[in-house]
Amino acid sequence: MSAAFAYALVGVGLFSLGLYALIVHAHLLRKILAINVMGSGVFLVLVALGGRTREAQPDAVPHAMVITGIVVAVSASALALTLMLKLVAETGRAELPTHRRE
Amino acid sequence: MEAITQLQYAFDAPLGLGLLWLAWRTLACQDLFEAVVSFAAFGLLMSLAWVRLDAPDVALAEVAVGVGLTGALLLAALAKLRSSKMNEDAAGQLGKEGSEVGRPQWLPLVVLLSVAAGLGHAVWSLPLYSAGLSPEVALHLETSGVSNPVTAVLLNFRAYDTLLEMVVLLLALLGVWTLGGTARRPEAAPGPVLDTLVRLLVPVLILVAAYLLWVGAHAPGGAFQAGALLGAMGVLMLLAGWRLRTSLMALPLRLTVVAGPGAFVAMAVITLFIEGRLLEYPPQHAGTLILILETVAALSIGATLAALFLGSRPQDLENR
Amino acid sequence: MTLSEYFSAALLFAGAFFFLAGTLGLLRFPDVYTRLHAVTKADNVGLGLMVAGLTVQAETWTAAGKLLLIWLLVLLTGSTVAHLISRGALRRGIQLWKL
Amino acid sequence: MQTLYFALALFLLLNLGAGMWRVLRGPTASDRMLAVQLLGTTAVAVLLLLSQAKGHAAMRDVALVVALLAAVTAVAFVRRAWPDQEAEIDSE
Repeated sequence: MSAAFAYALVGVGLFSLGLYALIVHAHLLRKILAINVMGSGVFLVLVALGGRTREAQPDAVPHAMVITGIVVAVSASALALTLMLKLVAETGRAELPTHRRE
Repeated sequence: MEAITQLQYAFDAPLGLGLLWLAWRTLACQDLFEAVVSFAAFGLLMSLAWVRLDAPDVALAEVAVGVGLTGALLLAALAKLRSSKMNEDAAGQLGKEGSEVGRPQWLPLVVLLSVAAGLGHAVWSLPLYSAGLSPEVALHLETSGVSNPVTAVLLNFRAYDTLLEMVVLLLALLGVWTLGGTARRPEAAPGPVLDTLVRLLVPVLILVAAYLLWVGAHAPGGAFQAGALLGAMGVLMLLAGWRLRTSLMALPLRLTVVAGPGAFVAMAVITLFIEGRLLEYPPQHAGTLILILETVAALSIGATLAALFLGSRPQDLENR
Repeated sequence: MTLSEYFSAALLFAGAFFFLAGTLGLLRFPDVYTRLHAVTKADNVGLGLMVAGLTVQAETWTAAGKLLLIWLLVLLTGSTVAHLISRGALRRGIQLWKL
Repeated sequence: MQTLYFALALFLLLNLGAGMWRVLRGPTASDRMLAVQLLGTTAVAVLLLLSQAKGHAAMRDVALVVALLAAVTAVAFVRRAWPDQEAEIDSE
C-alpha cells in the first residue's frame, strides 16, 4: 500500500513547488499557474491518503471533496484571469503594483 | 500476481516523476505559452494518476475540466494579454517575463525546502492503514438513494457542501461580470472544417453528458462531471464563433446560472419542513430527488463555466 | 492463452509499434508538417489497432461499441486538428522543409 | 494477459514521456500543440489498457471524455492564442 504514500509525497512536492513559484515570480499569469499546481498537489495528497483503506474500495469522502474542488478551482482561475486582464488594461503591467523591481 | 504488482510500481515511478517535472517546467520555463502548454500536459498526467489511485470519479472531473476548460481559458487569457501588449506597446513585458527566472532566490528556497520537509514528514508519519470515513459511508449507503458512494457523499451526506460550492461558482461568475468585459479581438470565420467538427461533436457531447449524469447513481459520473462536460461544450461552441441569440443571452442565461444554487436552496427548505433537517431526503424518494437536483446542477454548472469563458457580461456584448 | 488472446495481443503490439513510430517521428522529423504526418499515424492506426485488440476481449457489445466510438472520435478530432494546425502554419509562413 | 496490458500501458507511458520533450522544445508553437495532440491520444490508449487490465469499465468513460475533449485546447490555440509572426490575415 506504499503507492498511496508515494503519490502523497508527489502531492507534497507539487504543493511546495507551487508555493515557491508563487513567491518568486512576479508575473500574475505565472502566479495563477502556481496556485493551480498547489491545488493539484493538495488534491493528490487527499485522494492518495484516502486510498489507505484495507478494502479494495477507497474512501469516497475525499474523492467527493476533490471533485467539487476541481470545478471550483477552475472557476476561481477564470475569475483570477479576468482580474489579471483588467489590471493589465489599467496599468499596462501584469504585476501587482506593490512588486517593485529594482 | 507478483509481476503485475511490480509493473504497477514501474508505472508509478515515471508518472510521479513526470508530474513533478512538468510542474517544474510549467513554473520555471521562460516562455509563458510553453508554461500553459506544459500545464495542459500536466492535467493529462494527473488524470492518469487518478485512474491509478482507483478514483475514476475524480479522473472524469479532472479530464472534463483539465482537458476541456483550463487549457482554453489560459490560452484565451494569454492571447488577450499579448494583444493588449500590442495595443499599448507598454514597457512592461507582458508576454515574456522578467529577469528573475533561473536565478534562485535563497529565502524562498529555504521556505520551499522546509515546507516540503515538514509536510513530507507529516505525511510519512501517518498510519499505514486508515479507514477514514468509508465505514460510515458504507453503513448509510443503503438509505442514500444511490449506490455510487461518491455521489452519495456529494448529494446526500454532505449536500450542504455542494450547495455552497454552487454558490462559489455563482460568485465567481458574478465577479467576472462585475469586472466588465475585456476588449475582444475581431475573430476570423471558423471555416468549414472547424464548423463541421463542432457540429458533429456537440450532439455526442450532450449525449455523453446525459449518460454521465444518469450513470452517476451507480457508477462513476454525476452532476459535476456532466456539468464540466457541458461547460467544455460551450467553450468549443464559443471558439467556433457560435453565439446564442441575444434574447437568450439575457434572462434565460441568468435563470440557468441561478437555477443550480436555487434548486439546492429550495430542496434544503423543503426537506427542512418535511424531515426537519436540512437536505435530508426521505429515503424512499431520495434517488429521484438526487437525480432532479443533479440535472439542474449539471445544466447550471455547464452554463456558468461557459459564461466564465466568455468573460464579459452578456449585455456588454450586445452593446459592442 | 486462447487463440483470441493471441490475436488481440498481436493487434496490441502492432498498435504499440505505431505509437512508438509516431513518437519517434515527432521527435526526429525536421519540421512541423512532417511531424504532423508522424503524429497522425499514431492517432489513426496506432489507436485503431489498440482498439481492435481490446474489442476482441471486450466483455459486452456496449463496451465494444464504446471502444469503437472512442476511435471514431479520435479520428475526427485528430484529423481536424491536424488540418487546422497545418493550414495555420502555412498561413503564418512557416517554411516547408527541403532537402 | 493482464501482465501484457500493464506492460503495454507502461510502454505507452514512457512513449508519452518522450513526447513531452517536443512540448518543451518546440521550436514553434504549432510543434508544441501537435505534441499535446499526441499526448492526448496516447493517454486515451493508456486509459483503455488500464481499464481492461483492472476490469474497471468506468475508466473507459474517462478515455471517452478525453477523446471528446482532446480538440478543445488545440482549437483554442488555433482560434485565439496563435501569435502571428506576419500581419494578421483574417480573410478566409
